[in-house]
Amino acid sequence: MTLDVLYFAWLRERIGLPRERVETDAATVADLVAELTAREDRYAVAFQDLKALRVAVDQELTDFDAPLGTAREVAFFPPMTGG
Amino acid sequence: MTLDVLYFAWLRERIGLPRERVETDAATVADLVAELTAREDRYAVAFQDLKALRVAVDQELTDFDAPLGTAREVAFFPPMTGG
Amino acid sequence: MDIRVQAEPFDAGAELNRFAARRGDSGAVVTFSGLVRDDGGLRHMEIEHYPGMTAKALTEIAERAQARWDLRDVLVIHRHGKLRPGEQIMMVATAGAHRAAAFAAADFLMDYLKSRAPFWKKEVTGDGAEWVAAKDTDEAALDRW
Amino acid sequence: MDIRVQAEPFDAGAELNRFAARRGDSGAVVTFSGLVRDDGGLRHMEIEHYPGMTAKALTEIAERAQARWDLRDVLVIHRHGKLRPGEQIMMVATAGAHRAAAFAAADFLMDYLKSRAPFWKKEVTGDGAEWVAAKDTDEAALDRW
Repeated sequence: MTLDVLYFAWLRERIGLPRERVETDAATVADLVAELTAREDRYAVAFQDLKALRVAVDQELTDFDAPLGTAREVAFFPPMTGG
Repeated sequence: MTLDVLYFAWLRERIGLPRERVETDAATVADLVAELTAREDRYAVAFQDLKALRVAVDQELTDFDAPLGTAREVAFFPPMTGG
Repeated sequence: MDIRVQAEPFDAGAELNRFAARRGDSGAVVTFSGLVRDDGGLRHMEIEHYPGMTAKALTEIAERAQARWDLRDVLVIHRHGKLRPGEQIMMVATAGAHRAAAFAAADFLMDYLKSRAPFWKKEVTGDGAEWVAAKDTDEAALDRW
Repeated sequence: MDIRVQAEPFDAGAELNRFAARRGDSGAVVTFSGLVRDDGGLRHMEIEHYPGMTAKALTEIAERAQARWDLRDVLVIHRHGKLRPGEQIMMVATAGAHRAAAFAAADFLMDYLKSRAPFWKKEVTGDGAEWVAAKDTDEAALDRW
């Protein structure tokens, strides 16, 4: 499947791009993270500590073990600091 | 001693005046209430239920057993409803 | 600290802007506005107060809030006299470096102002006039602090 | 309900007045304003957000507040982009018949907005730029509700 993968805040800066299209057969968010991490060092460094990251699938906050199903957009980012 | 005695809200309406000068030897607020109550029915009716009233001596909230000491102003009123 | 007791209307929005601009080191501003509710039957409200005591009581309440929380500034405005439905009765504002203090202090100010500041409300409807009764829950709210 | 995500500044006072006038049956209006603190060193703040998700997340949070408390109206405005010291970052307002609901709902909105709405703050000083770290206490604050 083809996913839009988005990065925000310092994660965006470390990976060096705000979004990309990813061809993947990942079944869960964690699988997708494993695929990205295997690609290049900058991904491995960025995703080093998953506890310091949050994920949204199709614009809903979820967990790293969430299934991707028919998802079209996955976003990774640090804990939010609004308000 | 001479006291200014003030009444507010429905107490003012029942007694029929907002303030009066009172010559008294009352030692406490309760003594003053007893004197006023003895005067006329409208006072007796107004002061019937002290639990429904509050008192301030020299513009500080206090209790009915507070001493009058050198007080100059005593105010009686129902529980406040500001805000 | 800014404490005002007045018969005249005030502009809550203008007060908020002035208050927020006054202390640039405040990150958090909380306001509470009390309005005369337009519930159909009410013609107007009359607010009586105890002129000699009112400003003093409000100042004491505001000082208590400032002693208890880390606040940059406090504003209290309370009207008396005749007020029509939709009009602003009163307003408090608190400014702090952090939101928790600003929220708690505004909540505290309202609880104390409700039961410890010498104001009495009378509601005038087509059927006559009636003094608003204090609620037991208002007195009980003070135990939270 | 009125939810706005925008780069443009807004006038908190004008928003309060408009909000308070909109529902005449509300006796109590609470606002929270978040401002860029002027602590000397800060040049400006940059707020990044997730455009596709932001309005949706804010709407969900506001709906949760409305389901939980008896509110007449809710307003949320949150800016993104470049903000200078003293500028308004965001504002929430709640209107209810009674003060307890208006206070609790505004406090709840702020706690959720802080940790569940997709905004990220970066502070730019003379020494460089740094992303603001989320506080453990912000996440813990959600357990209150």
